[in-house]
This record gives sequence, structure tokens and C-alpha cells, in this order.
Amino acid sequence: MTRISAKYLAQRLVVSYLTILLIMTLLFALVRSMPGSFIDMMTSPDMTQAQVQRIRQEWGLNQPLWQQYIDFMINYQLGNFGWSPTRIAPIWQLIKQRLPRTVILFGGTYLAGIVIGPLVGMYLGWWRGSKKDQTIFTSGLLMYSIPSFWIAWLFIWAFNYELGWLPSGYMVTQFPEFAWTPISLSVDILRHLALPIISFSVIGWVGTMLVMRTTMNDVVDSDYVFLAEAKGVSERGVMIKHAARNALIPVATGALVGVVFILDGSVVLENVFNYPGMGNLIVTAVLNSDYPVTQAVFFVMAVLIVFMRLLTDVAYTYLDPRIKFGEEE
Amino acid sequence: MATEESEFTWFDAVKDRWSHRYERFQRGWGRFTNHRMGTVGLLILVFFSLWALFPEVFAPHSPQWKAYLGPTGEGRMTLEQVESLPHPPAFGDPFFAPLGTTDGGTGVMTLMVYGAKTALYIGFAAGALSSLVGVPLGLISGFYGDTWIDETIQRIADVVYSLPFLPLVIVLVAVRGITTTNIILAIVLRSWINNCIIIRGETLSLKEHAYVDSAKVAGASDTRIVFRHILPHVLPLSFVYLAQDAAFAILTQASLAYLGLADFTAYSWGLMLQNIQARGYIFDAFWWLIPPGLAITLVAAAFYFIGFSMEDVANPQRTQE
Amino acid sequence: MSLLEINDLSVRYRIQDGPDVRAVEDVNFTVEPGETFGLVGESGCGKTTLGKSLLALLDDNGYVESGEVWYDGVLPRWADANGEPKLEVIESDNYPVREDGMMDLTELDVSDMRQVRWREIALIPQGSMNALNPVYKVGDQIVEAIRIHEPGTSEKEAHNRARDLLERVGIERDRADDYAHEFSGGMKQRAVIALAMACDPAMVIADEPTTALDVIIQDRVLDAIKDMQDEFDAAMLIISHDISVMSETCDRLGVMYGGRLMETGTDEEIFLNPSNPYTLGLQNSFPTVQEEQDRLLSIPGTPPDLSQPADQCRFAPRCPFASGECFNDHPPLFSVEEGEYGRQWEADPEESHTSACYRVDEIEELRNKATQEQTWQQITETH
Amino acid sequence: MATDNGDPLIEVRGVSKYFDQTVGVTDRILRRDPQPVRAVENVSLTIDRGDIIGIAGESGCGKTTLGNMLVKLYPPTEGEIIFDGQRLSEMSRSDEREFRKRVQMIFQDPFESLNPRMTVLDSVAEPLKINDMGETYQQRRDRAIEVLNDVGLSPAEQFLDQYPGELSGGERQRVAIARALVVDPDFIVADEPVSMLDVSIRASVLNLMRDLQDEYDLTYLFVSHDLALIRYMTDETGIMYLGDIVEYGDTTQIVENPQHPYTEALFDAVPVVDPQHERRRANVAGEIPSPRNPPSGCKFHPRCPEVIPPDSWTGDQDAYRRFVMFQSGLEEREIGPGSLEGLEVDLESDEAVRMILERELALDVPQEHRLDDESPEAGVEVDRLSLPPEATETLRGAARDALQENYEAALDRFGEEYRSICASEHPGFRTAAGRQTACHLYDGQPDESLTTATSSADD
Repeated sequence: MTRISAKYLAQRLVVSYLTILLIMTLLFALVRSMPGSFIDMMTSPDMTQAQVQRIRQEWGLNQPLWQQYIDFMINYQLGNFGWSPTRIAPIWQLIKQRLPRTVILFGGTYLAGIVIGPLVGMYLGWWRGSKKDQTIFTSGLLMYSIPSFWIAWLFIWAFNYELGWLPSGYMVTQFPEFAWTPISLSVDILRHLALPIISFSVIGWVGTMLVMRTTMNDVVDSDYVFLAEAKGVSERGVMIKHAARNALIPVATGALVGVVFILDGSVVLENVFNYPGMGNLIVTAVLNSDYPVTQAVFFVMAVLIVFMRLLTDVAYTYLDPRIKFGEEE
Repeated sequence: MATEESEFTWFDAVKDRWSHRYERFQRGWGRFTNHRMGTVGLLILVFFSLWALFPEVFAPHSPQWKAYLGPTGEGRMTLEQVESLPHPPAFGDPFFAPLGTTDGGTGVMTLMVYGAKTALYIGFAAGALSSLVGVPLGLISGFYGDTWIDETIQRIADVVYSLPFLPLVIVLVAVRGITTTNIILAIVLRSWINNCIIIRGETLSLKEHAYVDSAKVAGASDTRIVFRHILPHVLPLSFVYLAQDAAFAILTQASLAYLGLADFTAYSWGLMLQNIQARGYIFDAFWWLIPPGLAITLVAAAFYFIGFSMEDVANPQRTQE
Repeated sequence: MSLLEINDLSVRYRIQDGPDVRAVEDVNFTVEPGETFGLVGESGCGKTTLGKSLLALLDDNGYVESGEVWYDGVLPRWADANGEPKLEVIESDNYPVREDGMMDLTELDVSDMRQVRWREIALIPQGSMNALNPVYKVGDQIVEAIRIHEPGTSEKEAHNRARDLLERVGIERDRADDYAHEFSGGMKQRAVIALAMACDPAMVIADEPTTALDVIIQDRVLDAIKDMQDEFDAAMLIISHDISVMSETCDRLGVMYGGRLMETGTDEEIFLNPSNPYTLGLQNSFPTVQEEQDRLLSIPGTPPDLSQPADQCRFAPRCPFASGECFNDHPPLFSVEEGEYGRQWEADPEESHTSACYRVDEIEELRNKATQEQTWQQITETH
Repeated sequence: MATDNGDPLIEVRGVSKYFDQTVGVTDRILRRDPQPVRAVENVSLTIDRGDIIGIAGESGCGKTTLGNMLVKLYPPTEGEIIFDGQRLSEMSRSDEREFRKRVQMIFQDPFESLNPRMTVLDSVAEPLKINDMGETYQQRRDRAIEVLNDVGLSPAEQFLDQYPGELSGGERQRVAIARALVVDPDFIVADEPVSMLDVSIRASVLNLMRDLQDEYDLTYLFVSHDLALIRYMTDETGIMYLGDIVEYGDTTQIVENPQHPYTEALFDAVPVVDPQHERRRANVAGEIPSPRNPPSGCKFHPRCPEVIPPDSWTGDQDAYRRFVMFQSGLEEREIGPGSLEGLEVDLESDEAVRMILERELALDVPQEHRLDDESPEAGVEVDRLSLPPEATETLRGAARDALQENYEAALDRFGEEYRSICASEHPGFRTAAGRQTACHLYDGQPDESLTTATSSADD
């Protein structure tokens, strides 16, 4: 596999960092553009003028705007996001606690998406235009159109309410009868994760399937697939080793769009299942107008996505040798 | 004599100019309809559009109708009448409610019919708006490639693709007020860049064609080249993405409604689901839970169906042979 | 005994709304071991379809409608120790094998055909510019071919053989570790030729091997093909529209038009005394660097629509010499030597110079008429 | 022949064109210095009215770029193009409109040169609409019918409403020619007009172009890689290699006795229909180098069979040719341990040096131009070549360095004393056998009028 040249990695890092700075500026402008709401939300009418002044001072709202901007940019990059008025806790603490949970849930659905999707997409692309291709593709689109929270309710109704196999919420059993051992804890968490991951995977897999199916359609007509067949390679060998391997390249870059789509899904699902993750945090924060928390969670999610994008770029070099990074021929 | 004869040529000229465009449309329509999926999608859309345009005709009652209290909805219900709500589908004995009622006594069928307008409105508006913004920008940045316009669009795309979409929409809607237009604007903020990038790619490849060079050699201005030679090829493709953005917008509106950010002033299926959840009847009133979810799925699927079968009609290579 | 014998082969394509397209119709020719046979024809004459049908590589809507393709060689499982077909295989008729040990390729199912592909007959495809898989090293793709058909060879040994093959076509040994996008057009073509020789096949089908190349690189690739042929003593079926390339590389040729064979014969016979109106027309319209030509003569009209071919000689609508009989049905291949057109080609296909034309006996006269411009001009009036 | 009324229709003076010099933002951040592709370099020629001028060369030699510049698709990076006494770069809007009517182009791919969504009538009438010639739709329609009949698509009415998808390749190319003729131009650039067509239809389109020349009083620039077509169609031809014109003159003379080694090789390589004719193959080694950094001096010198050895070279020319090829192989980093990949040999040993020299000094040329026992895989014995002793030492040392992959050391050994004039100095145009060629083999004084780019054009 080609190794990536340091030069290209440096370029990608620079661009990613630039993107994060731009997002922070956008965030800063967005929050500040709200007329007065930033303060009204945090000060109740019965507060004394001194208390209001203290809060303004603490959030540095009296300083000139550019000064606030510089402080904001520096603080955020150091990770101190300030203090949450509604949760009465340092925001960094909240995020440190909830980020891993969201990553587990999000990771599970993402994996399901990039395994099932391309697999089905490969077969549909290979059977091109046949009856099987039409029916599975149409039903795939139908599943893609189901609202995630609605299907989640139906699953809860079936598996929890009627059959009672799987828990319908939270991350661990609230009042366990059994002692907590590492195995029983992980088993319990897995059981709690099962329903959210299944209910979202029903929708998530279609995204990558669509990309894979279109690229497979083009690759199947290529000359190197024809030569592979002429070489006497078995049909499975041609489909997987020659066709799918090439069709995977755009799927890898397409997966990035999938990342954002699945992150949104987890925001909804965390609410349906009362799963104590970042999604849950941001929704409650917005509804209670707790802007510092919203701002912080939004920033951390953006960094997560930019990081995933970097991973995709690196994966790209291993998938497609034509990308000669850095060195000009 | 001359005028009569010249009139004939004028009519003949117009017929001659438009006849082949009509016949070409027929051929395109033929290709579109032989995709069963496309036709099914179209039928669903037509069905729900009728609901959206003439709700009074299709809804069994007016929205004010209440169970037991008749069309105006005044008066009070007896205790056990209130107990019986949300009432399962009834065909005449206490009242006529094909899909049963909500816990407040309103007919579910009526709410469904009046909810269609919001879904379609959001779908078409978001799709059209993101195309209106995305296509011209894509054309320009594609045609005048590798100049500063192109670089900026590339950077904007980097940023927009790295924004967590739903949190962004939630913040925007919460900040600027929960109205349908705000929801559409928030959705379009994200989806226009999709159109722009795709149209840009298509324009970059189309402008290499020899017939564009030939127009340049004949002295055609840039605008003429873009609108006469490139746009006709790119337009069908933008319809494909218009349909997909519409579906995405409807699903996003439903998620927002679920999260409590639905526009309470308008009837919408998302709002119905939000109500059922708020009042805790999810597992008790299936006739109230299933229809709205199903309707959202069908409309979104209809847009996707049309979008993907349009793709076959739209892209020139495939229809060449 | 010839290496390949094709009898009345017909291939058709199913199309949605309309009758099947008759791409190839009743084609007969043979290829001797170590011989280079050329299929010449313009686009749409069925030559590529015929090449693909030999290895059952037709597109999904293509099928062999009738005819046989006899190949001198048998599947390993039907042959005894030293490669001769087992006795009971020849006797019983549920094996597509003839007494002289030739096997009918059209009867083989896909898994059997897979053992013939590349081991017996290799193919240099039409688009060989991008026939190398972009994500695998060129060397690995040659190794893949070797190890499919010779599971015994070790990875290392196969790699070495791949490097030898590349070197023999003039490509540096270490280029085996490069990817296809790092090769120039000419080098990609030569790499595919090396790949074709990987399993030492008895025959190689080369479809338009040099069309997309510049003239100097084309010259080098033709030289490389000649070298490889002498070294591996492989028969070759070259398919091309460029009669100048074909006249230099082929021993015997078949001229195709509208899915049918119009003329077959040796290189001298076809180019020095062409005996079919279509071949005459083709040579008239072919510009040459050798000498000054004041006026190239083109064949008026357009190639036939192969979905409902009229019951007449395929070339009749464009032929200046077409008369009564030509409009009844397509003429069979008549032997040119015998002079009178009675004797139809059967027995010994190798030497005989054949042409599908009812007026083959007046060919002398037709030949000089064909050189004047007005012969081709007044066709538009007469039909 | 040319209706010569004094000054030529088109004059091209020292024109060059470099591509992708633009530096993107990210490039500037990473300070990637752009290596422009030098598509056309210092080309000069004149085209008289009524002539058909040919430009021949392999793909990537810049012939299409030159054609595009003559129709002002894009401006040259350096040099000047003068159309009928007027400089293309200094045209007012009205001059430009006038110019557009007098110059047209025919493209290579009949399937791409017509807009698939426009009918034949719309495509042919498009130049009229653009230059608003012909007021009403009816007049434009009649003009289109007239031109379509001229190009042999008669009855024209039947074709008007058809889409390109419904026409054959030949018919489409005729529509493209009609579109070029509709504004009654004076000059047409035909870029490979028939190379995508079937042989039997090709001749009719070529004949059509010749007949139209008299009827419409046209001047053609005929660009092609097919030398047989060049011979059939053109009066004078320029042979291009990697952006330079290496030979220019009367077509028949160039074909019958080419002066420049590249032209000679080009015509040797063309296959011939006559079976009895034993054709001599092209004696050129290697492949076309990348136009980003072409070889120094004469760009053909690394591949040229007749590269001129310096006086200090005591061996024969064939040995010198291999010497130069070995040196350029080192520059391209193609020679190294890789050449012995998979052969069990210790890279430090003399055995390895001998093997690498045998392989890399062998000529990758057709059989007939190699020494009798020389073959691509075995190579050639070093002592069979008449190399001067010091040169053999340099080669051995360089091969040893190359095996250790320190290419700088290897290249330093090739000091100045064995540097050929071909490598050090770019040959300007000079007259040889009655026409211009750019090759040091001929010592005629360089032709003043054509080479200097900035000759004072008395406009």
C-alpha cells in the first residue's frame, strides 16, 4: 500500500484546522447575533443588578467584541468551555462524561452502515436492472424514508413493550438486582445499545448502499472487469476482487456525508431512548436556552466530524493508489 | 394573398419549432414511466397533493369537529365519553371517524388530510430553494473553474460538510423562532451546497465538449454558452437532487417536530407524532401512531422514487444508445 | 488438422422492443496452429462480437444462435495423462468432443469455459488501454492469471515469470511493482500482451491491438507481437479495421461486412487480387503514404441495419455491380481459383481463396471498373 | 493553388503556449512551484489564401493547441498571431465580431461536436444567431438548407428536425462542416476531422472538404496524426514534436525524402497495404518524455538515432547513441537496482554492474535496428560496442553508483567533454533540401525571417 507523504498529511491537517477555526467563528457570530437572548436566558428577572453585572463580567460581555472573540477562540481550543447555568457544572466535565457514550452508539450504527450498505450495494450493482435489483432497491428507498424516532417507537413497542426482550431506555439498568462485574456491566450496556443501533441501522445502511450501487453500475462496464472475466477468474472473484474493490473508493469518500447523517440520527435516538449522550445534552440545552452548553457541544461535534474526515482522507490513500500524495510526477 | 400565405408559414414555423420539442418530451416521459418506481412515486405525490389542495373535500369533518360534540366542537363531554378517548376507528355507531380520534377528540383522519399541505410545502420549497441557490452557483463556479469563486465555494463546502446538521438546525430554529420558513431556511442552508458541488462537477465535464468550443469559435458570449449549451444538460440532473432534498427536508421537519420544535400554528404529521408522545399514548393508540409516520414515509419515499428514476432520464450518456 | 474450426457460427443480440440484431451470420473459417488469421471490417460488421463469442464473453443480451466452434484441445478432466482425450469421452455423445479430439466450445458451460480462457485461448481486449485494474500492481495481475490456471506454481516463481514476460516486451523488470496509471499508453498495451502470454496459450485473440496508439509506438507494439508470436509459437486471431496493419501482420484474412464473411484468402490473394466488390471498395478508399493519389473513391451509402437484414447480398445496396441474383439471397463463399463459380467452399479451407459474390467469375472485369470514379457514382441512381 | 495577392492570410510569429501556470491558494501555502506544461514552443509559420496547410505529429505534440490558438479559443503565452494584417491580441469588439465570421473550426469527435439536445437546424443556424446574420427564422432556415445541401445531406429538409443521436458518424461530421460553412468563412481549422470515421466514409468527407475549398474560396489548417491523410490533403506540412516544429515544407518532398530524423522515423513507422513491400521500421528508442520538463537542447536528442557525437568521441555513432541514452535513463531515474529485480545477483558485485550495463545499453528498438545477437531481455555485450575506454569507465562507475541509488554521483561522472551539440543547443530553423528543418545535422545558416519571435512586423 502506498504510504502517505508527510507533505499531504500536513496539508490535510492545515485545511482541517482552518475549517475548525471557520466553524468557531460562525458559531461565535451565530450566538452573538441573537439580540440580548444570551444574557436574558441566564439572568432571571428577580436577580439584582450586581448579580447581572457579575455574570456579564464573568462572560466578559462588557469587553469590546473582538476581545471577546479572541478569548472565545483561545478558551475553546484549550477546552475550557465555561460553566453551564442549567446543569450547574463545568461544561468540560459534562462533555468528557458524555462524549464516549455517544461515540459508542454512533460508532455502532456507523459500522453497521459501512458494512451492510456496501455489501448490498455490491450485489444490486452486479445484478443491475434485474428483478432482484429493482425490488431490493425500492424497498431500500422506502426504509430510507422512515422517520428514525417513529421506527424506534415501533421497535420499542415490539421488543420491549410486547416481548420485553430488550430495555427501552437509558444506558444501564437503573436498579440492578445483580452485582456489577465488568462482564455483566458490558453485557448490560450492550443490551441497552441493541435497540437504538438496530432501529437506526434499518435506515443508516441505505445511504452507503446508494453510493455503492451507482459506482458498481459504472465499474461493471469497465474494460478491466471484462479482462478479469476473460482471464478465467470466477464470477465471485471478478465481482469482489475486481469490481467491488474499485467501487469502494467513492464509497469511502461518500462515507463522510454518512457520518453527519448518522450523528444527526444519534441526536434523535438519544432522546427517544433517554440515552445520556451528547445528543441528549444539546437538545435539552437548546430547549432550556442553555447557550454555553449548546455552543460547546456543537463545537465538539464539529471537531469529531472534521477528525472523521481526516480519517477518510487517510483511508482514501490506501484504497486508491492513483492518489500520489504530495509528489508531483 | 401574401398575408394569408405568410400567416401559414408563421404558424408552420411555430409548429415546426415546437413539434420536435413536444415529441422529445414524449420520449423522455416514456422512458420515465417505464420505471415502475417513478410512476408509483408520482401517484403518491398526486394523491397527497389532492389532500393538500382540497382538504375540505377529502377530510371526513372540519378540524373543529370533536367526538360526541358534533361539527362545531362546543359543549362538554360526559365523563365516560372522555374516558373512551382516544377512540379507536368507528364507522357510525357513536360517530364517524375512519381513523379513530385523538385524546382531545379530533378525528385522526381530518388531521392527516390537513397535515399533507405542510409536508408538501416544505418538501417543494426546500427542494426548489436549494436548487435555485445551488444550480446557478454550481454553473458559475464550474464554468469559470479554478478562479477565486471556485476556491471560496470549495472552502464553504468544507465548512458546511463539517457542521453537525441537526444541531445546527435546532440552534437556528430555536434562536430565530419555530416557523416553517425558518425550518426551510435552516434545511436549505445545508442542501444547497450539495446541488452546487454536483452541478459544478457536471459543468466542468460538459464544458470540455467540442460543441462548447464550436460555440466559442462562432463568437458566442459566455452567458449564451452557459444557458444555451450547458444548462439544458444540467437541468434534468438538478431535478434529481431537488427531489432528494425535498425528501430530506420532510424527514428533518419530522425530527424537529419530535424534538418539540414543530411549528404549532400549522397542522403537520410531525406535530401529531409530537402530541401523541407528549400525551403518552404511543403504545395505546396505534390508530393515532401509525398513519402519520406512514404518511411521512410515503411522501419522502415518493420524492426519492421520482428522484432516482429521473436520474436515468437525466443523464445523457445512458439515454444515448 | 487446424487449431480452430468455426462452422456456420451465428450470434445475435436481444434488444427490448424489436427483432434480435443479427451481429454475426453463418461465418466459416479455420485457424491453423501458429498461424495469424486476420478479421478485417469496419465498425458494426460483427468482428468484435465474433471474437468475444469464441470465449463466451458476449454482453448479457448476446447469445450464440447456431453453429459450432471446434478447438483442438480438451479439458484436463477429459484427457488422460499425456493430454490426449480419453477414449470413452470420444465415444459417448454427452461430451462435446469429436473423434479427432476437437472440442466444441459453444457447448461448454461457464465453469468449463473458465478453464479454457487464458489457458488455451487468451484475449487482448479492444479497450486494453484501460484493461489493467487501476488498484492492483501490474505484476500482481499477471501473477493472478498464472496462479488461476497453474495452482502449483508458487507466488515467488509466478512473480519472477511475470517480470521475465514484461522484460521480453521491453518493459523494465521493476515496473511490475508499479500501477497502471504509471504506464504510458504504449507500455500499457505491451503489458497486456505480456499478460496474454502468461499461460503460454495456444491462441491469442487481439481486438484492435494498436488502434489507440501513435504510429511509432504502434510500430514497436506490432514488432513486440511478432517477437512474442515467434517465441511462444502461438496462433493469433487479429481483429482490426486498419487494412495496412493487417496486411503486414496476418498470413490469412477474412473480410467481414454486415455480420457476414465477404472474402477469405492469404495476404497476397486479398490485397493483390481482391475478388469481392466490398474489398475493392475498401482498398479504394484507403489512403496510403506510398504514392500520390489524386482522388480517393469512397463507397456511397451506409452500412446495413442488422435487425431486419433484407434477404439479399448484404453489400447489394451499395454495390456498383449488383444485379438480379444478388437481390435474391446472400451468396455463399465461392472458390475464386476454380474460375467457374459452381464449386462451393468445403473441403480444404486453408489454401482456397474464396469470395461471397455471384459475379466472382467476372472479377477481372469488375476489378478495373472499380478503379474508375464514375462506377461508384452512379450507384445512387440505379437503386 | 494559392491566389497570391502579396501578404499571407495568417502569420504566426514565435508563438508559445504554457498550461496550468495558475497557482491555487493551497499551492501558494505549500509553495509548490508550478512546472507549466510547454504545449507549444516558439512556432512560426505563414498560411497563404487558398492553401491547405498540414500540421502532423503524434499525440501530445501540441498540434491541437496550435489550431485552437489560430481560432482564438485562447491567447498564446508568447508571440503574435496576425490574421489578414491584424494582430489577434489587439482586436476591438467590432474587429473581433468580424474575425469570428471569417474563421471557423471542425472538430474530431462527430459524437461530441454536436449538442445532443439541439436539432440539426438549431446547430447549423447557431453561428447565424450568434452573429445575428439573417434577420428572420425563415431566412436562417433557408441558409441552413442551402448549406446542408452543399455538404451532400440532400434533401436537407429531411435532416432539419433530427437529433444528432439519430444520425450516423459521417452524417454528423457533414452537419459539423455545414455549421462551419454557414457564415461563409475564409479560414477553417480542421482538427482530425475524419479520424473517428469508418474508412469507407472517410474518403467522401475528405473529397467534400476539397470540393468546398473552391466553391467557398477556403483556406484550411489540417491537423492530423495520420500521415497518409496529410499526404492526400495538404500542400505544405509542418511536423511537430513536443511543442516544436521540427520540419516544414512541401508535403510530397517531406514524404519522399524527409530531412529531420524524427520525420524520417515517423514515415518509416506507417504500415503499408502492399504485402510485397518490405517496410523498414522506425529506428527510434524510448517514449515521448513529459512536456513538463522536456530534454535540453534539441528535444528529440535522447531518442534520436543520429545524435551527433562531440569531436572528442573516438567511438562510433551507434555507441555514442547508447551512451546518451544511458545518461538520460539516469536522469529519469529509470536505471537502478530495480532493473535487476528478481534476479539472484549481489548488487555490489562486478557481475551486477555488467548485467545492468548489458541491459541498459541495449536499444529498445525493432529487431532490424538492433545488433544481431541483441535482445530486450539478454541485452548486449559491452565489449561489442566501440566505446572509447574512458567512456566505458564512466559508464561502469555510473552503473555502480546507480546500483547504490546515489544518482547525483553517477550523473557528475558525465562531465562536459562528451556533451553533444544536440543536447547543449536548441537547433533553430535552417534551410535543407529546399525547406526548413530544425536539426544540427544540417549546417545551413539559421533562417532569419522565421525564427526571431519579435521581428519588427511592419504593420
